Formats: sequence, structure tokens, C-alpha cells
Amino acid sequence: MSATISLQNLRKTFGDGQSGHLAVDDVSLEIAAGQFVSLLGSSGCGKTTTLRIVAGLESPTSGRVLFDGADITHLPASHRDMRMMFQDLALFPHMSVEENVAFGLRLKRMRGKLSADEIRRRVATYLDIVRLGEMRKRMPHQLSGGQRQRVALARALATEPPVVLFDEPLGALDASLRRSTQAELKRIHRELGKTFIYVTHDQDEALSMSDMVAVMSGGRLIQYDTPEGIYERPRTRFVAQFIGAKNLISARVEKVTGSEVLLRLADGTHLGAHAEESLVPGQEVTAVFRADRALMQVNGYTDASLVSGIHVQSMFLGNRMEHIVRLVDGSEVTIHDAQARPLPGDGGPLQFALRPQHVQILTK
Amino acid sequence: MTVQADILTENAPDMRRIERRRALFWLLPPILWFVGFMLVPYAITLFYSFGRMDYVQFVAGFSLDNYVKVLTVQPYAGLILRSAKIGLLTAFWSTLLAYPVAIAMAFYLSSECAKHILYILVILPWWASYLVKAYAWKTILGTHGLLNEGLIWLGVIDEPLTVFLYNDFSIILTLTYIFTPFAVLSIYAQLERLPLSLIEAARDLGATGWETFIKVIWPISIPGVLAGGVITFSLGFGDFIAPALLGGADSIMISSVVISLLGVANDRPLAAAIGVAIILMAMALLTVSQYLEKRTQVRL
Amino acid sequence: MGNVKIQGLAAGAVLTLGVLAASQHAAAEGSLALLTWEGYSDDLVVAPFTEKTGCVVEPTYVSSNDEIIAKTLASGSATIDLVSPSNDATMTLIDAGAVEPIDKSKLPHLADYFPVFQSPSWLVKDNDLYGVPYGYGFLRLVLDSNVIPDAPASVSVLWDERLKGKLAMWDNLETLYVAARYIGVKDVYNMTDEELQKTRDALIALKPNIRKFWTSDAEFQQLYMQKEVVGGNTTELAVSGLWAQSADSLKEVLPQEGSGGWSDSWMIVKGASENPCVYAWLDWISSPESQALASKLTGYAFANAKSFDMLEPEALALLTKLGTGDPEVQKSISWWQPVPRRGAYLEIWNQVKAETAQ
Amino acid sequence: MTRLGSPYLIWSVAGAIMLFLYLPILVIIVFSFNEGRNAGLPFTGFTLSWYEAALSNRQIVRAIWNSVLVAGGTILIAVPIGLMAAIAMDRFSFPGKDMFRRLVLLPLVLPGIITGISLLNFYVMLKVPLSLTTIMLGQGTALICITVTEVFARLQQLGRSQYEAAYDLGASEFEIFVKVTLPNIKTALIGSTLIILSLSLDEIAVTFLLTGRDNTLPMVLWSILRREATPLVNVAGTVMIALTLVLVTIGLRLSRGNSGRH
Repeated sequence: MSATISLQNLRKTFGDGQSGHLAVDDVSLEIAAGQFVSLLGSSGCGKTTTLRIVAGLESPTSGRVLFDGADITHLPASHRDMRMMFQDLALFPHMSVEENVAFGLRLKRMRGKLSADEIRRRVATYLDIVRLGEMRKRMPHQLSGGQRQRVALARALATEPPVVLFDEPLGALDASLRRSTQAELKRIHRELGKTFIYVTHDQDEALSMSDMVAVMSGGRLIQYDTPEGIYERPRTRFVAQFIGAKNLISARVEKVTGSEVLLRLADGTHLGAHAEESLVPGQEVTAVFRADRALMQVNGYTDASLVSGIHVQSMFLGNRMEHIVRLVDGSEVTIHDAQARPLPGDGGPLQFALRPQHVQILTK
Repeated sequence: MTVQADILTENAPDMRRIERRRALFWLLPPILWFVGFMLVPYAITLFYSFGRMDYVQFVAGFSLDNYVKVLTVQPYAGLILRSAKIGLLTAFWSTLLAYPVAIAMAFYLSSECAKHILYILVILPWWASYLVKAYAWKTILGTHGLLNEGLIWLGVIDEPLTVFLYNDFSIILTLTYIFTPFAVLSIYAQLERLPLSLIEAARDLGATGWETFIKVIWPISIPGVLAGGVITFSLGFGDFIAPALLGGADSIMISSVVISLLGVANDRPLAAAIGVAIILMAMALLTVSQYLEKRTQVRL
Repeated sequence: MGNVKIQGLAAGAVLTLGVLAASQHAAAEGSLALLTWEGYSDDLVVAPFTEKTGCVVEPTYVSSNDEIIAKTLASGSATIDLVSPSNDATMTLIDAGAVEPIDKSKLPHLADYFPVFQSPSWLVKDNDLYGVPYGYGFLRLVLDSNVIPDAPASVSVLWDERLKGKLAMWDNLETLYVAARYIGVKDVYNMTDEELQKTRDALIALKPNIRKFWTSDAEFQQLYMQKEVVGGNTTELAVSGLWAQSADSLKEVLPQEGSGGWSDSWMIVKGASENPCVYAWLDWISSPESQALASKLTGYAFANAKSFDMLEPEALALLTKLGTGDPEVQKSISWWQPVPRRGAYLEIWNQVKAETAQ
Repeated sequence: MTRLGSPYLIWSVAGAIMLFLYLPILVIIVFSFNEGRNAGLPFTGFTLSWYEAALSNRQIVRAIWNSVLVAGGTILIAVPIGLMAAIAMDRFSFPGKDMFRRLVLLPLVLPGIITGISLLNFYVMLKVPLSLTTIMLGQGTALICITVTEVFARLQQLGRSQYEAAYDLGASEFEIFVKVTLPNIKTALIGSTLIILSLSLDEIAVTFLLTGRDNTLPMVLWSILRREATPLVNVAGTVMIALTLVLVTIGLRLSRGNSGRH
């Protein structure tokens, strides 16, 4: 079952021309068949609008949506081989669980394609997949939040679309239920091999479930990468901050050797780093690294650079210690020590080491 | 801190008593009002219905004669049925006309302001006075009215038609016209509760617009349709002005008979008996419609 | 907060009291509440009265004698001082004790009244007069002579097939009387059950010809002018009105079966004679001057014979043409009488109306 | 955009229905300027003289004022009582609640003339003279159900949590009402007031039997129509639309000015 989706230069403006609000701004994206792709961003970043354009619930102001190469930009939602799981779930309140799931199977366009037995079997299958077999006769208002999520999922899956769209469906769940539902979704994705496009504002959720993550901001696509790529190599300051890499150091490029870059920090020390794009010596950049990549054992590396600062404060976090360090230029960074060794004392000097591959350079 | 102390004393407030007091606070004025201005008047009507007139003198008693008369002697029972038929047709057409407007108002207007404006536009025709509006329909439907003139001008007909006015058609048309806003308001009140995402979900699952309507919107809107239908039915049922102004030779309704009984015939007991019969019918109608509304009302 | 609360409550209370007070429109000194027909208390008649006596007139208009009876019996003199029912309704009020006898000595103009109105049967009980006759008239049968050029002098013409769907008949027991006269009932105001049934059948046979039951003169005129109907039974007012609107082909049929006569009378609601304006009004409206004014306004004839002398020539000519002022014609008229079995009549009438026309 | 069907289709159907609702209104307005003596056809020429006649007609002006007064009184009766009944029904369970609910709705379902007779019998027995007040009481009783249904529906939507939170924080019943309930049901109250205003101004069936000395506009219009259907009635209809529109606009402005939200 192939189901590649390609978004080409999508734009969507709400309201009229000048006073209108640009919700989606030139978004292009390739989604391979069978992938689990998350659209990640804070509220108002255009991710839901993008999803709704893919679903056919909105039409873009310009740009195209291709499905296996065919232009479906203006095809109505009902004619697309995709189903959506809505943010508010949109369960039909006057139908039982079973009827909700069977809804898409009993429509006129399906007439002749599925026998009554077949429909019953399908409903049973998908209720089993979401583990709601016993609840089939219940009405939506008789279900718990998690159960309702699963009905909505079964309903979307029952028509066996190659693509399933999710609009922050887990937003209303509590943390533990959320986690188990995520695992469930991941399992179902693996078992069914469909293309999932998933909108969320939760970076943990996006990183843990997806094959690919598209980070969006202000209607634009900022970075489209694997979770590891996003996590390790954020392309912009925004992405870095959004996925929780808060340690930003101002620096100047001193030497460029391929993707290896040598930076010079405010205190004159050097820092080895990694860059995706070409840089010129003398350029002002921002270096970013994750707290857990800092090496507390500063001696014995050939490839790591040393960074020094003043220890400000420590916190014990169970499996690690978190230290806040003030650098010479006044910026504060956070580093983790996985072995949770206590430091000699507050206010003293502190050094840590960073490997070049863990230092990402941001130009914007 | 005194609260703590209170709990230990015997004067500690009892939750149930407070609750009862609060309930009474809200309930007592309406109950007194309804007893004073509804139950007592209805009881008086009931009292009259068991009596009889001795020429001009009312004689109290306990006789079911008036009820027997209402049920067996023409035209009373027949006219109640006839009025019910007019009411039903009024309700049917009002609902049919109201539904698209309510749909447009609920789902095709995104700004609150536009909804408010349409809402006002729907009830604005009420303000032109029933009688004046009914008279305007005469101007439109008459043998030489605007409709006939227009049809002749268009060449659809050569001779003016007399079928538009002074018959049940003109009565039902006028009643439908006057009461449609009620139906719009009650259907809209129900549709307004329906989240847009339900429609999107249905469309997304492959339903056509019509299927979405039949399988999702219509079932959920039934309580509103019922409520509007009950109101328009009742208003149509009890009307006596449209028959007088626009009705034909056989367009009499039960309310007109009630009025005539109160007059020179001065048969207040018979009028009261008809009144009581209608009150009972209304109670039955409400009971049934409440049951149906409860059954069809969905929890969103 | 406390202040706001109190202010809010106070404002609400003041508003409520204000509205209640404004609505409780008290019967002011020297005011007169009339329950009557439109036209009987028009400014033309009322203004000279108010000027002369200082009494302010507050009319409430009704559409039927039913309404007069219902409201008079319901509210009494607290609400109404005088009512002006027609001759088939007067006795109900008299027998119900809802009205007072008239003190003839206070009304010198009564002496000038036509003989039929001196002590008409519908106003007299135990030798007491209970009302002051006012406007009166004979019911007319009119048809468009273009449609029925050969109308016989009989009500039977109404049943003519050429009139299918073209008649407007009065929504009143008078139409029942017409049918009763047609089938030869002697005393149409005291019919037996059998006679009533036959009358009912005659009316049902008439129904296909009826397009509309009219309820006011104006409605009849409009029905005719807008060519919805070509005739029916109606009042002088409608006939003269239509003639004035150059409905020249509208001709009166003078039925050999006789015509009904209506006569309105002012009656004092029990207890209202304490209001000094009541006799002042009765004196004024029984005068020839006022009745001439009212005649000019309504087109009806009025009970004071001298009022005819004060009419403008055209108006007099019209009434003469209609024969209204002729005492001989007056005597030949079948004046409405109290109908003891009013309820039965009404039931038959409602049955006729409820019957579906073929 | 993906809704039920093409917005063009829906709007043309809804537009046609709105046209149906406004056709007679248009006729009324146009024929209020008719020079002839007839409220309907033929249209003989344009004149403003009927407006002059209507506004100098004491009876009509008085009746409009009476109608507005009755509508005001009706609102003062029906809105507070309906509000209380709605709150009681939403918040508490009490024996006979279903019956109470039916009783509240009964006047809406009952022909106005039956309500009228019952009240007339009542007034006659108590020897209460008929007046505008008796009309107000009749209309008020008949229209309570409008407020009840509107407000009750809103309260049900709101749920109990706000009320319970306020109760838990120690607010008195009155404080809860003023600070929590009222702001939330304001639009429902305004809506029901609007509907009651409209219905009261046009009420005939209940009013018919309860009229004393003073007449409301529909009663006067009826008597005018009986006598001679002149464009005067169209003028009255047009004036009522304009007048109510002004009243409602002022009302909405005021209420919006107070709320700050929306």
C-alpha cells in the first residue's frame, strides 16, 4: 500500500488579502508511505491548518497537495483516502460505539462493497485492535476519556485508509494515560503499516513516536528531520529551544575544515563544533549543545574542547545532578552529570568538556 | 475559625436544610405565581365546565353533559380535529422552511456578529403586527392581488386564479408565515450545540453532504424540531384570526367557536368544557413531547 | 457592592411600580367608558359632547354582539358605563340583570322617535325601557346585475348556480334567518328543532356559493370592489359605500320573504347611572343634531325621526332610496328579536360553517 | 468549507425563505405610502399623508404607548419569574419536577383564547376590573415559559461546576446569582426578553378577552381593519418595526456596553 504525500508550497490566508492572517506560509514536505510523521509546533504555528489542508477540510490559498503523485488539492475530504482523528474526537453522540465505528462503512459510496457480515467483522476487528471489544454497545457519553480516544481511532481506521491524520488527539488525557495511548498508537502504526500524520505541540510525544518530525513556527516549516536529527542537530535557535536544548553560546568562527569548525568563545578559548552549512571565518554564530552532552570528566580527551565558567547552583534530580554554570560572557548554561557526584563548593570555578559532534552551530 | 466552633455546637447548619431553603428561595415565587395565575383560573374553568346555564343564570353542578356534548355533538369534536389538522400542517411547513435558515445560521456563518444580525432578521417580521401581515397576504393572494397580477404579467395564466385566497391554503400559508420564526429559533438553539467537527468528521469518513445531514445532523436536531413543532402546532391549532381574515366559507376553527360561545349564546359552561378538553390535550401533548425530547436528546 | 445591590433592587421596584401605575389608567373624573361599534364614538359626534359637558369619552370597539355580551357580563360597570348591542342581544343583558332601566323623564328627545322605536319589544321588560335606540337598518340583498341580470324578488336567487363561489354572506345569525325565511319558517326567532335542521340543510346547500363569510361592512365592500365576490347579504353602509365607489351594476334585491332589521341601543351597565356623564351622553345621542352627525358619519339611519330633517340633501336622498326613514316600511321589516334558543342557533350556525363545501 | 453542501445552495434556499418572510413586510412598507384609501391594491400614488394621519390619530398613538407599556410589564413579570423557575429546575431536584416543567410550558402550548377565558373567569370571580394590568398579568403568565426554556437550556450547557465552586468558596445565594450565574446567562436573558417583547407587542389571543378601557395596538388595528382597511394599518405596522428596531438596538448597545466581553 503506497501512500506518499507531497505538500508543495502550501499557503493559507484566513480573512481577506491585506488584513488576512497568514496561517500557513510556503510549506513543502514529502511524506513517504508508511511513515509516522509529526507536525510539531506551539499553538498557532499553522500545523493544524496544514493537517486540515491535507485532510481536505480547508483549501489552501495556493500550493498543491499530491497523493501518490496525483493532485488532490481540491478534492473534497470525503473523496480522499485519508481519515482524521479530531482534536475533540467528534464522536457522534447519538450513536453507540459500534455505530460510530461502522459509520464510514455503511455510507452509500460503500454500498455493494461490503456485506453486512463484512462490516460487522471489520467493526469487531478494529474494536479489538483498540481493545474496546466489550464496550461496543455503549454510548459515547458512557465512556472514559481514554476509551473515547480509542473509539475515534477505531472509527478512523475502520475504513482502512492508507493515511490517518491526527489533530492533537491526546491533548485532553492525563500524563500516564497519554503515555500508554502513545505506545498503543505506535504499536498500531507498526502493525498496520499505514501513513500517520500527527499534529502535536508536545516535543516528547513527537520525538518518541515519529519516523520524521516537521517543526513549524509562524506558519513556516523550520526543520524536517528524523527525531535524532532534530534532537542532535537543531537547525535554528527556535528548534533548539523548542526541543529543550537551552544552552546557547555566542561565538565567532575561527577556522572551517569541511564540517568541522573551530569557534572562539568570549574568554578566548576554542571550541570544536559541527556545522551543516558552509561558514566563513569571522562570522558571528551561536553554538548550542544539550545539557546531557557535557562531559564532567575533563581530562583524557583528544577531541573535546574545554569550557570554563563559574558554578552557580546545583540540583539533585535523582538519576543525575544538574549544574548551572555562568560563562565569561555572562550567559548561563545547564549541564547534567549522570553520576550525580557532588561538587566541591558553590561559587567556585567549574570546567566541562564538549565533543565537536555535540556542538551544533546555528546561523539564524 | 468560628466555622470550626460552629460545627461542634448544636446549632451547626444542616446541609440538607440549607439546600431546601435555597431551593425554596428560587422555587416559591414561580410556584405561587403559577398557582395564582394558572392553576386557580384553570380550576375555575373546570368548575364552570361541570355546571350549566339556565338562560342567563349560571347553575353550578356536577354534570358531564358539556363534555358529552363536546365529544358527540357536531361541530365541536370535529372542529378540534380540524384545528389539529391545520396545526399539524402549519408545524410541518414551518419546520420545513425553518430548517435551512437554522442550518445556514448555525453552520454557514462564522462570525458571532453575523449570527446576531440574522437572528434579529428572523424575528423582525414579528414586529409588524400579525393583523397587518395577514392583511398584506390578502393583498398578495387576492383574485386581483400581486401574485395573480404577476402570474398574468409573466404569461403563466390568462385569468386570475381564485384558489390562493379564502380557503385552507391561505390560512396555512399565513400561519406558517407568522410562526416560522419560532421554528427557526428552536431548531437553531439545538443546532448551535452541535460542534462543527461532527460534520467534518462525517465528511472525512466519506459521507456526502446529504448523508451527513440524514445520519448526523437530523438525528441530533430532533429535540429542537420537536420543540419548534409543538409550538407551531399549538399556535396554529389555537388561532382564530387567520380563519376570520383569510379563511373561506368552511374555515372555522375551535377558538372561534369558543369565542362565539362566550358571546350572545352565553354558554360559558360549554366554552369551559372545550377549554378543559384542550387543556388536557395540551398536557398530553407536552407529556409525549417531553418524553420524546428526552429520548432523542443526545449528550454532547 | 451593598450599595449597588440596594440601588438595583430599588430601581427594579420603582420601574415595576411605575409600569403598574401607568397601566392602571384610573377612571378619571368625568370620563365615560363605552363598549361599542366603530363609528358610534367618532370625534365628529364626541367632540361637541365633550365640549358641552366636559366628559371625556373612552371607547372600546367590538366586532360582534358576542363580544359586547361577554365583556359586559364579565366586567360590569367597573370597566364599562355604556354598551350599544343590537336588538337580538339586548334581552340577554336585560335578563342577566347586567343593565339598568332608563329613566325616560331625563331624555326628552325620546318623544321624537319613530313609533317602532318608542318601546320596542327587544328593550322592554316589566314595562321598563332598558335602552335608547340609536342606529338601525335593514339587511340588504345585493347582487351584481351583470352576473345575474334577471334576479327574482326572492332570496332564492342566492342558491343560483351562477353564483358558485361568488357570494359573501354575513358571519352572523342573520344569514341563518335568511335561510329560514327562504324555507318558509314563520317565526325565525323561535324555530323548532325540525325547522333548525331544515335551515341548516338549506345553508349547507348554499355553501358552495359562498366564498367568504364577512365580518364587517368594510370587508364586504372590499370583497366586492376587489372582485372576490359579486354580492351577498349586507348592510346599508356597505351598499351606499359601494354605490359611492361607483359600483353601478350593484343592484338591490327586494325579497318577498322579507328582510331582517337591526337596531342598536345604548344601554346603561348596572351601577353606571351614578356616573353623571351617562345621562348626559344619552341625552346627547338621542338628540336629532347628534344623530344627524352620526348618520353623516356612518351612513346608517337613526331612531330620532327629526334627525332626518337635519340631513344633507344627498344623504337624505340615499336613505329615502333605501326606504329606511319610511314608517310603513319600518313596520313591514322583520326586526330582530331576542332568540331564546340562542345556543341551539349558534350550534347550527357553527355546524354550517364547519361543513366542508363541495 | 467542507460542511453540508455548497454554501451557494444553502444560502440561496435560506435566502429564498428569508425573502418569503420579508415579502409581506415589503408589501406593508410599500403600501403604507399608498395614496388611495385602500390598504392593498391598487397602488395609486406616493404620499406621506397616512403617516401624518397615523401620528395625529390619538387612538393609534395611545395604543402604541399602551402596547409598549404592556410589553414592559410583561417583561417585568415573565423574565424574573421565568429566571427563578429555570434556576430552580436546573439546580434542584424536587418532587413533581416533571409536572412543574409541564405546567410552566402549558401556556405556550395552550391556545391563547383558553388562557384568556380562564383568566377572565378568574378576574370576574375576584371582581377585578379589566385593564392594562390584567392584560399584563395574562401575557406575563403566558410568556414566562419563553424565559424558562431559554435560560434553562443555557444553564444546562454551563453545568454545575461554577456554581459549586462559588458555593464552596462561601458565596451567599444572592452573591452566586449576581456574580456567577447572571453574567453567564446574560445573553439568554437578553434573547428571551427580545422574544417576549416581540410576542407581547403582537399578542391578540390572550389580550382579546382581557381588554378593558385601554386597547393595545393589535386591538386598535383590528377595529380599524374592520371599519375601513386604509393604509393606516400599514403605517402602524411599519412604525412598529421601526420602533422595535430602535428599542432593540438601544437595548443591545446598552447590554454590550456593560459586558465588556463579546
